Amino acid sequence: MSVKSFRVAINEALDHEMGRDPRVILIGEDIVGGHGGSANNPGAGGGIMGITGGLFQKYGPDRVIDTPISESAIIGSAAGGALTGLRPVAEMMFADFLGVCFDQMFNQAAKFRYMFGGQASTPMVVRCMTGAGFGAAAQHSQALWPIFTHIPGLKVALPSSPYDAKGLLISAIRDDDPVIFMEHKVMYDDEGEVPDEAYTIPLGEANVTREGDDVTVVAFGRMVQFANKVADKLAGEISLDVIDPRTTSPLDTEVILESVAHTGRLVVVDEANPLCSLASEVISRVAEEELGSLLAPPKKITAPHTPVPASPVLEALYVPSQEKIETAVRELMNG
Amino acid sequence: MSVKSFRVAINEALDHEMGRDPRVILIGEDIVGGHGGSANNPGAGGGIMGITGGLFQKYGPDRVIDTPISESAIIGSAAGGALTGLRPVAEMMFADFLGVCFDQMFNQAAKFRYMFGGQASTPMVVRCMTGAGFGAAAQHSQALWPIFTHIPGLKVALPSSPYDAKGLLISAIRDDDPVIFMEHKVMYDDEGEVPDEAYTIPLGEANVTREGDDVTVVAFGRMVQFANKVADKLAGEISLDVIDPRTTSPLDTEVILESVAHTGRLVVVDEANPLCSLASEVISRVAEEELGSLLAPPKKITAPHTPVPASPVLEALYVPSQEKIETAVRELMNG
Amino acid sequence: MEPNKDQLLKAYRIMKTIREFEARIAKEFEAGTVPGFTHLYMGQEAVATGVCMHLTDADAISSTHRGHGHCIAKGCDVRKMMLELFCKRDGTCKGKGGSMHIADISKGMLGANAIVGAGAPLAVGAALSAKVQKNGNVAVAFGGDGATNQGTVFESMNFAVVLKLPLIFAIENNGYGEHTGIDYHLGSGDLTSRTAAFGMPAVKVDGTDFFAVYEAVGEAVKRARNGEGPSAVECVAERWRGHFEGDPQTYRNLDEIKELQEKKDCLKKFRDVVVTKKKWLKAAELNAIDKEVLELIDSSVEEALAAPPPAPEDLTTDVYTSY
Amino acid sequence: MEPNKDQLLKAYRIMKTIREFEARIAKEFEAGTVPGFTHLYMGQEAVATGVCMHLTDADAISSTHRGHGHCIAKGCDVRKMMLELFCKRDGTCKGKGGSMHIADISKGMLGANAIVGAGAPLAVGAALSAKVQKNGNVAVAFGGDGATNQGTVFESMNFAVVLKLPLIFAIENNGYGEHTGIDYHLGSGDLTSRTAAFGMPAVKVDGTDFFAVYEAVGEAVKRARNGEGPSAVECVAERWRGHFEGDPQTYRNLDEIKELQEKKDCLKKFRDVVVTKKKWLKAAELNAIDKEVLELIDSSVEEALAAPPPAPEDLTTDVYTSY
Ligand SMILES: Cc1ncc(C[n+]2csc(CCOP(=O)(O)OP(=O)(O)O)c2C)c(N)n1
Ligand SMILES: Cc1ncc(C[n+]2csc(CCOP(=O)(O)OP(=O)(O)O)c2C)c(N)n1
Ligand SMILES: [Mg+2]
Ligand SMILES: [Mg+2]
Repeated sequence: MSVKSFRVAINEALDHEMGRDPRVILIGEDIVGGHGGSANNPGAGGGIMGITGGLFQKYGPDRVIDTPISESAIIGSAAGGALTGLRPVAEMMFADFLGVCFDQMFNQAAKFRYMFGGQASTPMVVRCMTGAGFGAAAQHSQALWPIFTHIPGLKVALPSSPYDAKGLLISAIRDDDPVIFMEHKVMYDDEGEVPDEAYTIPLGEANVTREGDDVTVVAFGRMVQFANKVADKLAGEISLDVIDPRTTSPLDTEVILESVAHTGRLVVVDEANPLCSLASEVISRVAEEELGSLLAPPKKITAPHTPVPASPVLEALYVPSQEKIETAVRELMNG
Repeated sequence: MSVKSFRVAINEALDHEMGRDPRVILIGEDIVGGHGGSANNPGAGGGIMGITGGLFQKYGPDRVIDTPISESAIIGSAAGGALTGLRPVAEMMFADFLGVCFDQMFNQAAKFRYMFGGQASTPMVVRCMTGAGFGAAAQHSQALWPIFTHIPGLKVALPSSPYDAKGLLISAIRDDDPVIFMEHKVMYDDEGEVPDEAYTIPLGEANVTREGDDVTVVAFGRMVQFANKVADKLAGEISLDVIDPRTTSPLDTEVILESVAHTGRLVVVDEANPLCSLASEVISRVAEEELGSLLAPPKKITAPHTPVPASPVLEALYVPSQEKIETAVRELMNG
Repeated sequence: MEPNKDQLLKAYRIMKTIREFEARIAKEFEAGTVPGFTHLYMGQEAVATGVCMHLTDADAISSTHRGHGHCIAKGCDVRKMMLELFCKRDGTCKGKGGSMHIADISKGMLGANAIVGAGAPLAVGAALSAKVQKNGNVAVAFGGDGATNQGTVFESMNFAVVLKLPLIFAIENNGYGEHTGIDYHLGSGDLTSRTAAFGMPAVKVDGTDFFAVYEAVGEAVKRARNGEGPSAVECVAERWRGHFEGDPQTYRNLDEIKELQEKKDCLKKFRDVVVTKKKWLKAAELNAIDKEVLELIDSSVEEALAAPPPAPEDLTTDVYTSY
Repeated sequence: MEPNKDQLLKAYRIMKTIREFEARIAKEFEAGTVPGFTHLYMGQEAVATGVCMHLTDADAISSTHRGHGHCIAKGCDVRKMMLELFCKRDGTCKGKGGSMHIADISKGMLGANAIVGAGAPLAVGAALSAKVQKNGNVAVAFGGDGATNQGTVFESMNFAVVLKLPLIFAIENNGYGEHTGIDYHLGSGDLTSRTAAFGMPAVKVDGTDFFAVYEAVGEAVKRARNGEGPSAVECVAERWRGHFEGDPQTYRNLDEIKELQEKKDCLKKFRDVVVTKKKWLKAAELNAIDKEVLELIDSSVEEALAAPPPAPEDLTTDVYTSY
């Protein structure tokens, strides 16, 4: 156990699983370092964010594979590879690039098992960067987990800490279904305790990051950090039950419903766009199942229904903030 | 005014707008008849469903354009054309094909206006077939409007009758934003009164197809027909307020909230998959805004979280049914 | 690389099975017993056969919406296929896939595919799998002329060359993509040279001539197994039926088809070579196969018609391995 | 098709403006005043310039993540561009687009684009628009070597040939796609011949030689305006900077760059031709431009640094024309 960054936690998860299972391979753009694993290439940087650094050197050119800029072929490689004995981990760099390879995920990998009547399993992971806060503008900052969550056949993991990143990624790689693994780009340098050895966090089990009695705050991904800070700030005054679902598909509604049954108040915080979002999903489930427990109307804190602006000033307003969470919590207590 | 099919209603809308505005062009696979408008081609069938029949003969090869099987180039044609003076109507045949050209819609057309600081408008329509009930299986039967609704910058129309199809399509073509126009394939032969002349139905205005006091039923697309039938069947016993939002983006929540304020009971019927769906969206809005009016937990009737099965037996179970709507309504009244 | 007698009999049996399977489906579709969309392979039988005769169950193929022939050639159980086309519970895919998604992973048949061009990236994946696992397997991406204009197919071609994958692109030029003729949809005029420009050997053969396909693909498979990378074979074999069953084909002069059936029937041409010209087989041997095939198809259809549909609880199974 | 004196002065001014714009952005980025991702065009100035000198404001271009040079060459206001790069309210895109989405529709600059390969289909649309409206306009799709492996680009090539669109593919081969060398990512070894195989004229030129680019693109634009369809010009001009600012370039021998700056500097080469060899212009004329350009850049940056950011209410405007 030692303090490690989110980046290192991911690298360790990949390293553990590659060491453990020869069927695990990595494929993506520049993940070796840009020259596809010529053994004498001096700079194998491990992708533009350095996440896969060192793995090519350790596992060689057959298992860490640089590709042309052809995302459909990358995801196809993973999906077709998964049907034929591999457990590929594809890197899509930015989740926003899903647009050029969406079919391979949503009509192919996600649906094989069902279309083929249970014959197939498709053990693959697609790692991608998500989220705003980097000044990366409309096409490099999106959340997009609502879209993947909507699609039957996919699983979606959304780690909020280095510890969760490692454990969820190991679970995702060992899982026999296609998993979209979303890494918030602003969190790569976040640090936290991460065990050196391999460990798993089950997909579909929420984590209660703060226990409390007054207001349930369901937060996704990076927003968990904000919610925790608000909980800590308000401690003694208002007590928050902060729930990090950790995966949006499967979504652990049980923990959420139990919490709302206890607190009677709900805030959902998500940096994705609002329409047909996880925030809507969570609130609708609570309305269906725990209507009687609600002491006040639930509150949604999401990005607005707009693309992500380039301007950092606007971007800061785009992303939900601790202030907004705090205000919502106070309104619920006073309403 | 005369009785016309959904198919004819759409053809008429296209015809009116092409006649009215030379900037309106049609582009897609086989929409001429497969040989790209060689004037002496005997069979210009107008697409595999015959929707665009006769338009090539009337408007010629520059305005009704057959293409290779290259959906990204088709949607790019529409988006790039829209930026440079055209008002293209692209046909994507099946909405399911969005996967191979999703980027052009969600990162390009949808975001131009915002990314370019309001300089651009992108007047384009993407027509596509949606929905189950045709035995067309997992990759030709999807609903997908939740995905498009999630994306800021897109508008989404979902006509439930021949009358609405014509009026909404004319509005969509005259609209300066990109509109996804979703035609339910099972409805092409539905008939209804459709005026001969051009008329518009505003995007974002719900239609109350049945007025009632006991239960609000919000239904989307083809499900409106089912909801109407249930309303008619239960008339005298339970009185349903059936709301057809007609567009899912913008979504007319006002009419829904008013109705629920009046009835206190809500059923949402949607043949899309359930997670992060319009059903979730509607229920969450009601919970946020009209919690106090709800006499009972709202109910969702959607497809299950599965791909669409090929078997017609299973497909019939997949799609929400009148029976399910009736049961939900009765449960609400008895709960 | 001449096929031996067993192989000839096998090839004939496959082609004949495909022909009769499809002919019968056409009838059943008209009768309304087969649900959904169905695209038939008649006229192209020699392609799937000439390709798959080189493959083992461990080799993988990705297929298309017009996939019945690929299934049969790859060794899928015809009875289970028939059950699947009728969407019955004991079908290859439990009735959940139907004609457009029929698959048999155990036979290396990675699925018909209702998205044009989507099979190519999947075959890339299968070929990559073989390369990584160093098991000597190869993969074949079947795809139509129309599909070659889909971005995914182009990407797959360059990708396979860059990674030197054991992959064969079996391009079936049947003259049309849906209603659109290749004379219209192909800007370059020639598919084989466009493919070769991606940096792999590409040849064009008569797709109604089993021997031509067999030979060209044999070379390509040999290269692939030797670690020499991908190749492409364009097989020209025009479509006998409409794009899908029910297509009125107003875009086509129907006399075309009569002529094809006279001059471009792969079964006739095969018989002509093996019985008449080369005298490798006797007509009686082939006639016996004809009879067996017809019986197989008949009994398969009978069985399929009588078989039970999926059970209601099947609706929600097989989405995930765990959830 | 030799440029006249005014054109020569204009070309030089554009190239120099791009060079200094980028050099200054590099500094500002390091200083932390420019937010987001920035990809610089240094080394490739002659390409955008040689292309856009043939275009009017009514002609459209689609651009890439490396789009500043395309903007300047297409006539976008440098002060407003600078404001945009600093994400200020009076920028070309009100500070909402930034470096990766900078656009000026009134100038026919349809936007930088952060999705590799996405510009090509948009240029197809612009070219189609010109064809349908019969206004004699043309469109140019700028795109990198790496982008040519994206399916959208291939689709656009065939599509443009089939529809005979007035479109020019300006392919900028700068040796790398991100960290990946073209020696690795291009299966065919040669980009121009792969492009030509789509059925259009394609030529390869030295992209650091303004005159070579200007001439080749001139031919292509003429063809397009004459209704003869699309063409492609591969312009070879290696990247001087990292992929994005901040890229440590560990994958590259940095001596490469020094050599490029000595031997492949389009400005030096241009001066060499017009001042030394052909004596079309005097050094003093160019030096005067240098001075003006530096002043323009300096004052633009000063203005941009001092300018106000977008107002909070701007966050939710410009999503729709009506909603
Ligand atoms: C992405 C996508 N676009 C369009 C279609 C509709 N479609 C189905 S088959 C087909 C024609 C395919 O032509 P080709 O590849 O030549 O195969 P063939 O039908 O001739 O066997 C089309 C356009 C589709 N299924 N998927
Ligand atoms: C679809 C997509 N894939 C990957 C990326 C990440 N990316 C940004 S620029 C780039 C390299 C592009 O190379 P090239 O086309 O040669 O342009 P250059 O950067 O050399 O100008 C990559 C891979 C992206 N932005 N979009
Ligand atoms: Mg074909
Ligand atoms: Mg490059």
